[in-house]
Amino acid sequence: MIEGISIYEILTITSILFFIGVYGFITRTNLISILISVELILNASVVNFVIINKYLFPEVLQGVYFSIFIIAVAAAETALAVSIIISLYRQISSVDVKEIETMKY
Amino acid sequence: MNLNYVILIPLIPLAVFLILGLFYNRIKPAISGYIGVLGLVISTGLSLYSAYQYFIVIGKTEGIYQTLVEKTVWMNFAETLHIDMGILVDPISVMMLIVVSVVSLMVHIYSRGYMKGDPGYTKYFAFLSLFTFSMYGLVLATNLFQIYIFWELVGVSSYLLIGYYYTKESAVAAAKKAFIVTRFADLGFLIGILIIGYYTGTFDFETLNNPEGASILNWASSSFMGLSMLTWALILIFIGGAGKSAMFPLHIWLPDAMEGPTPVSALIHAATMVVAGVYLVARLFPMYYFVEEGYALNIVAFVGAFTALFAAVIAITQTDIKRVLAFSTMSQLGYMMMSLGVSGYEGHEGLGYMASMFHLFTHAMFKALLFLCAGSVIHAIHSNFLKDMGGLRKYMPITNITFLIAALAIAGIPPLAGFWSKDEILVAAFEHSKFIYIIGLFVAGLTAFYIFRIYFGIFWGKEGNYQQKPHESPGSMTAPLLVLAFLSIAVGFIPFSEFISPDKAGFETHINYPLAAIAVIAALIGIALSWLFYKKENTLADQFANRLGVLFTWAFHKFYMDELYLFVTKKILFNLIARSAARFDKKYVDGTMVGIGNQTVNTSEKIKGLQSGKVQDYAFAFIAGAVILAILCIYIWS
Amino acid sequence: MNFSNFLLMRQEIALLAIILLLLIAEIFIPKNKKESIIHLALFLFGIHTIIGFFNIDENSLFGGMFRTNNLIHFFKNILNLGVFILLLQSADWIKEKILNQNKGSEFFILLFSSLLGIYFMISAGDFLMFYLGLELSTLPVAALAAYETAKRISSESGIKLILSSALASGVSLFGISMLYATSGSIYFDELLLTLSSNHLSLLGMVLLFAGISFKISLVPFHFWTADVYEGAPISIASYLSVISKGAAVFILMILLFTVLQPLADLWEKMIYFIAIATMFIGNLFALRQQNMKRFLAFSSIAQAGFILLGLIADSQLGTATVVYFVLIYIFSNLAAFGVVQAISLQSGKERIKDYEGLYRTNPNLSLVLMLALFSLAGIPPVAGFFGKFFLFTAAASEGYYFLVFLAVVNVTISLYYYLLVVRAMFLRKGENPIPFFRNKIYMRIGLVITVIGILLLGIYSPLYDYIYELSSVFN
Amino acid sequence: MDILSLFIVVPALTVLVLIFTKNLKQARIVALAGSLVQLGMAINLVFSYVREKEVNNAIMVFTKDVIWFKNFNIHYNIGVDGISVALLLLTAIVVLAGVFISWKMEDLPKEFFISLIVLSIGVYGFFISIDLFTMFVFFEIAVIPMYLLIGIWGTGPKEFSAMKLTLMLMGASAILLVGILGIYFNSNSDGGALTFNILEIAKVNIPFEVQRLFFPITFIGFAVIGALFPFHTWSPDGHASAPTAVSMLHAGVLMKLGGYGVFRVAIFLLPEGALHWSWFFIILSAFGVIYGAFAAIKQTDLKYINAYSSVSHLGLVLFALLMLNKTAWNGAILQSLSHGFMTALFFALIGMIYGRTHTRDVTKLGGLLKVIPFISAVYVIAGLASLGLPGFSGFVAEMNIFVGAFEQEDIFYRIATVIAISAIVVTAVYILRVVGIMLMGPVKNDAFLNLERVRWYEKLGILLLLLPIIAIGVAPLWLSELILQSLDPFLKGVL
Repeated sequence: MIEGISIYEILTITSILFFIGVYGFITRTNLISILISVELILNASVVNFVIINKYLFPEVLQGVYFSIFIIAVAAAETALAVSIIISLYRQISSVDVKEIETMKY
Repeated sequence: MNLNYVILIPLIPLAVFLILGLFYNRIKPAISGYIGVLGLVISTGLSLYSAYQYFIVIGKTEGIYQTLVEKTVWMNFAETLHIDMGILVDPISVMMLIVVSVVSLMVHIYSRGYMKGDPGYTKYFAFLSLFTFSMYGLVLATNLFQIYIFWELVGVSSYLLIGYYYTKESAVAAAKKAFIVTRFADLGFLIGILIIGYYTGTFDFETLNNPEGASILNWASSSFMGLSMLTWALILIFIGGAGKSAMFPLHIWLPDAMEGPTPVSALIHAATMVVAGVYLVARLFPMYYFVEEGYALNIVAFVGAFTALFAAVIAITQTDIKRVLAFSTMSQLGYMMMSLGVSGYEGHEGLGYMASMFHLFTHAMFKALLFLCAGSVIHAIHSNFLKDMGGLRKYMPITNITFLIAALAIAGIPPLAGFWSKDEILVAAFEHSKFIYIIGLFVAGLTAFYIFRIYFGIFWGKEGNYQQKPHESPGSMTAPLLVLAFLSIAVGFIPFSEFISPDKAGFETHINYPLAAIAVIAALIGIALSWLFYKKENTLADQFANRLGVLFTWAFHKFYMDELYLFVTKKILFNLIARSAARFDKKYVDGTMVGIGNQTVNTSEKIKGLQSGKVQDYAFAFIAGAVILAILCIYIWS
Repeated sequence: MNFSNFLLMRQEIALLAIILLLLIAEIFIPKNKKESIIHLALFLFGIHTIIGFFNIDENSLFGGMFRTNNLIHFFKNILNLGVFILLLQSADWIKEKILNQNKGSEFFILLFSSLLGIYFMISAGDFLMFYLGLELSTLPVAALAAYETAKRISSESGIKLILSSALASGVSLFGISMLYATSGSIYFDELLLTLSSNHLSLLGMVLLFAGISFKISLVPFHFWTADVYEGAPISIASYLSVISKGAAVFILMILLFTVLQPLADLWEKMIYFIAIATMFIGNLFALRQQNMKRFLAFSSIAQAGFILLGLIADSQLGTATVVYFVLIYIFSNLAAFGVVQAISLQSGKERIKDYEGLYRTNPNLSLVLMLALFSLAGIPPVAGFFGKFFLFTAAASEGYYFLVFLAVVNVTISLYYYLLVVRAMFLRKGENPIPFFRNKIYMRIGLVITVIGILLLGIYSPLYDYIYELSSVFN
Repeated sequence: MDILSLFIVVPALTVLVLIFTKNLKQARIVALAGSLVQLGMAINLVFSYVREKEVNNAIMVFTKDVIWFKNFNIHYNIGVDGISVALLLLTAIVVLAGVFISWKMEDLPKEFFISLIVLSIGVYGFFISIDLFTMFVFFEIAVIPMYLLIGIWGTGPKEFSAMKLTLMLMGASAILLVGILGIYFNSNSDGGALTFNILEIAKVNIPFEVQRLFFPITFIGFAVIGALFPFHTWSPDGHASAPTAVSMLHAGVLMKLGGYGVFRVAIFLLPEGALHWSWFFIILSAFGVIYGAFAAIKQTDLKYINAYSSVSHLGLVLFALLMLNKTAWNGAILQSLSHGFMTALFFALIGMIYGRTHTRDVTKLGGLLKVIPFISAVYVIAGLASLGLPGFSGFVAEMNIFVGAFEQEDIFYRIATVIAISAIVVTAVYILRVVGIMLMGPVKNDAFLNLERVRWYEKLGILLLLLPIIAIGVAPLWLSELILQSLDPFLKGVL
């Protein structure tokens, strides 16, 4: 509970965060930064869960636990993604998203 | 007293046909000829015997000749409507039996000589038997549908026989033409049958022809475009008859039909099949007479009269003797139709009817004779054309004499057969309408003229230049000639009106001397003219022709009927309709179906860009889709 | 708590045990005998599959986080069977990998963990379990997609898969958070009670739906499919198209029919349009594919579209037909992928053009493929026809005749491109057709099982009746 | 094993045996044996049907009802009435003839015969089904082998034709599926369970709106395979590309599924819909009759000519079915049979001519009567039969149709009927045209002078097809009675 700040502001922020993530995902050309945008998207929902839990349903901590799990999974996800990116980098020595368009139509 | 053995008359030729047809290449030609003749001899014997039985032994009961019917159901349409197969024996059918038997027998015998050595000898006799069978069936038919069935069968056998020399393009074309033209006419016939079947609920001649029967009495019950439905039906049926009997304007197939072997022309296209139309009208005469005060019958009369004149005029100008005979046949058939058309029903009223049948009978004899003579001439010099002939009388005496007899007969010189029948016709016409009488008379004159034109052209005049000396035909050919010649003289003395009349009662006829005299005079004039023109080589004919000028050329080209038909079929039916139908089908109907397929493939080609391979586009699509769905869900649907 | 309850998780535990065993085996099996791990894995999983068919009583664990019932159990068995066939078909490929690149045993571990994730996902009782299952089922597959490190396209497909799936899971999480916000619980049965059609929960539902649609590859969430299938090893493509798609369909069905039941009228509309879009897009793209794997990818998208016709029925009939169809679909698609696998192993050829004249050299393979394609196209008497017909019946039972009409139009289109392959195999002679070869025993068993399935599943009606009885649980 | 299921089992067994055959010799022997047995069963069925009908007056006899999918109330439910008996006989004969005609099938003989027999399984099943679902299943089984049959063993643009044919027919069947589902879900309008059973559905009265909606769908779904204008375009290409036996089977038997289905399903189950829509489809079919005939005139490829004449003849079948009275229906069934035999005979002969002269272009042929008399003579006979000459089956059928069509008072029907009748003249034109150009006239090409005479198996095939044509034509009563007595149930709906 933060004094003077209602849930609406925070939810607005998280939504903005979410869409920043989306925007980044769509516009970035570097795979790593795309990955970071994904993190933003995930974090938006993490914050969501915590806030909703705190503000609306403080008696049971479902949201909080959920957020912890999300963070853990996100870490795994990132690790895997990075490893794949590296293996790609070994072949084409580039992490540019433009490089992964050989398969199309 | 039953006449069930009559059923054998058609069945025997059928058996012959089957034997010859199935063991086509196992039978020796000579044998097959004998088989054919033998079958016909039996049938002829039976026919004559049945005639004797019917007219003499059984005779009239309560004043009229009874109609004997034996039939069995062949197919059911509905509860009431069904096709029967059977035999109907009454004066005209018996009369026709005799005609068909006699002529067919003669032709069979004749053919054994005429067709000797022909590769398709057996096939030929098979077809002849098939035709004879079908013709018997037609004659003995008990109902409209049976007659239609055999009607088609004689049509097809005529097709087969015209196209007998199938390697000749012209023969093939002629056969096709004959079949299709008659088929077109049969279309009318069929529709007529359907109408009658629907409105009267029966096809049976007995029921239909009964003057007190429902089908005749309620003719006015249904009408279409101001005429009774039955009248329409009768007109349509007459179209069918007109097609077979080569009435104008459906006559164009008959001249070409001469492509067939000459005996065939004698049998089918002179004596028997072509009179089927006349027979059909006669068969339905009560209907024609009573329904709507004989509206349809008048049409018959005028069509007949016009055809008689039309054909006679053309006959004068033709140079192919078989075609001359063909047009003469047309003209005589027109005569018969005309005479039917002018006939009444009761007692002496029915003179025209009787006369028509009489003429049918006599005509069959002498016209067959004419054709067979022509055949023997052609056999001798291998040409159909007058220009190659002349002066044959000393080489072919028998042919000469018989031809002369036949010519006199058709010209209507007493006491030969043609005279009697023709005289009756003219009397009937005179009593009915002067106009038709005048036409008839004029035609009589023309007939005499053109027939003697070819007679003189063949047997007199300057000798054609023959490669080898022409010789008289073998006995197998001359014997029939003599028989028919005898008949052409004799049959005239049969008291026909005793046996045949519309009401089947029979009546007395007395020769009407003034009219007879006029007719004979007309004929003599015709003969005299042709004597002048053609007996000796001279230019009178040509001068005369030139005098006539355009009329002559038109007549010579048969008034351009063939050209007209060609135009309609080739230009309009084939090129305009058929081809456009074919193209339309390929281009539009099929095009649409194929087009749908191609369009699908094109679309898939167009939209392939969506799958751009850019992961970020995918992400955008993903988000966009989600957002759109969200908007739809939140703002539109709920 | 009473430990006998853990028997409910029997399959999960068994699978976990198998994974551990394989890890240990990985350590102890000497380098030169590595391929024997294949036999071990096959053996263990075979046992697991068979044991799976002993039934389990319906109950839930961990306060409803984990639940199971006969249908779920049955579905897990279906998946087991599918995976088993898949392993049989990919055995030779892995062997070759082990021999040449001395890697491959991890294949089983990853695959099994993904399957484990699927287990958890479909028997999840709340969104946390669902989410964990989802991720666990996706991430290993992404690793496997990038398995052929030597090939560039393999890594590409890996990246495409992981990025897209990360996005998808993020979106669905966002949606879940909204559902949580409206109802204050992440447990399905509690949500069911409190869920109402306010804007927030609608948005939540849509986002969640999008996240799952991604795995089923419904339009417009399908774009990753073709590329990933093409790049990934065939076994993985077939795993994605068969197992994970089937599981996703199943869980989506569970969510729609239970949790989101209150919003039924809305998501039915949603599915209506998505079904149309999916069928048309999938078919239109499949029309012009040259590569067998891409071709099957798009065909599988179209199939997903057909499946939605069963979902839209929202009734016991719907459930039954969907499960039935998924079962048949698994067999048909596995058969198709199996043949593709075999051929590409032998000749490395994957283009439709290379299949020309196949019948004259390898009649049996072509027959199998033809049966599979006919089954996918829905031509009697093979199973696919019955599956499709019943799906349409389900849709028609709710009066969606026009949707059915569009569907049958699509059936016709799809028939066209399936016949293209048949044409290549049977009608064409081909200038250099693939020479005759005999398959190894595992591959043959794998194909034979699928063929038997294709031929019998449809005709053998008691199966459907059984499924129908099971499907009562959700309605 | 009941008498009808044998029609599925025996061919199935034949296929099983065929799978193990090694070469052409074995394959054709097996196929021959199988189809001989089938013919025997069909003939036996006719007699036992007549016997059964005396004691048992049900709509369908020899019924057998095994529940299949109980939740959908789908049954394997079979039975026959006079119509299906006749059509089964037709099928058996044509199949046997087809085997004879493909006696020398060099390329992949085993597969060829297998596909052929599978096709026949579908047809048999279709004719004996009482259950809509089973019927539909067999319908598609019958259609799909055509793709391989045409695609592998065909000639000319075979791939295109095969694809076109398959897609159009399967598309039609797909539309049909909607119709069937529609009927199914309205089959309990007066209580009771949903059912696919035709006889059950015929009892309930489906609401008029439903009938109006689903009749066109069902009708078109079936009529496409019955070559209804404008959905006939698969047939010319398909026939032209197909191998002889397949053309025979397809035109002779498969296209009959259309008329039969229209009758048994669309008209029987949706009579009010039929009454409501008949005018529209009568226009289409009557136009198709005359149009097909005219289109045939201008074709030069023998198979195209025959295909278009099939369009015309089968248009007549649909036309008659829509006249909605017993006589016309009887005619329609007879026409189906007679067209089946005739067109099969035609294709057989065309196949033989093509096999000898290696061309199907009539303008290149000529004077064949001289060189191959038997084949040519039979061709003439077939032609005469096809233009409705008395003494052949075509005449009987057409007369029934016309008389039946005339039972409709209304002027519109009259006009349509006259149009349809006038086709007989056009038919004569294109038949005689072919006969004139191809068989008669001088021999155009010296290569023809030493053509191989007809072989024994060809002769057998021909006679097999020729005899029924004549038998029906000469003594139609037994057959038309067989059919007529089965028509009453259909009548009650449309009165």
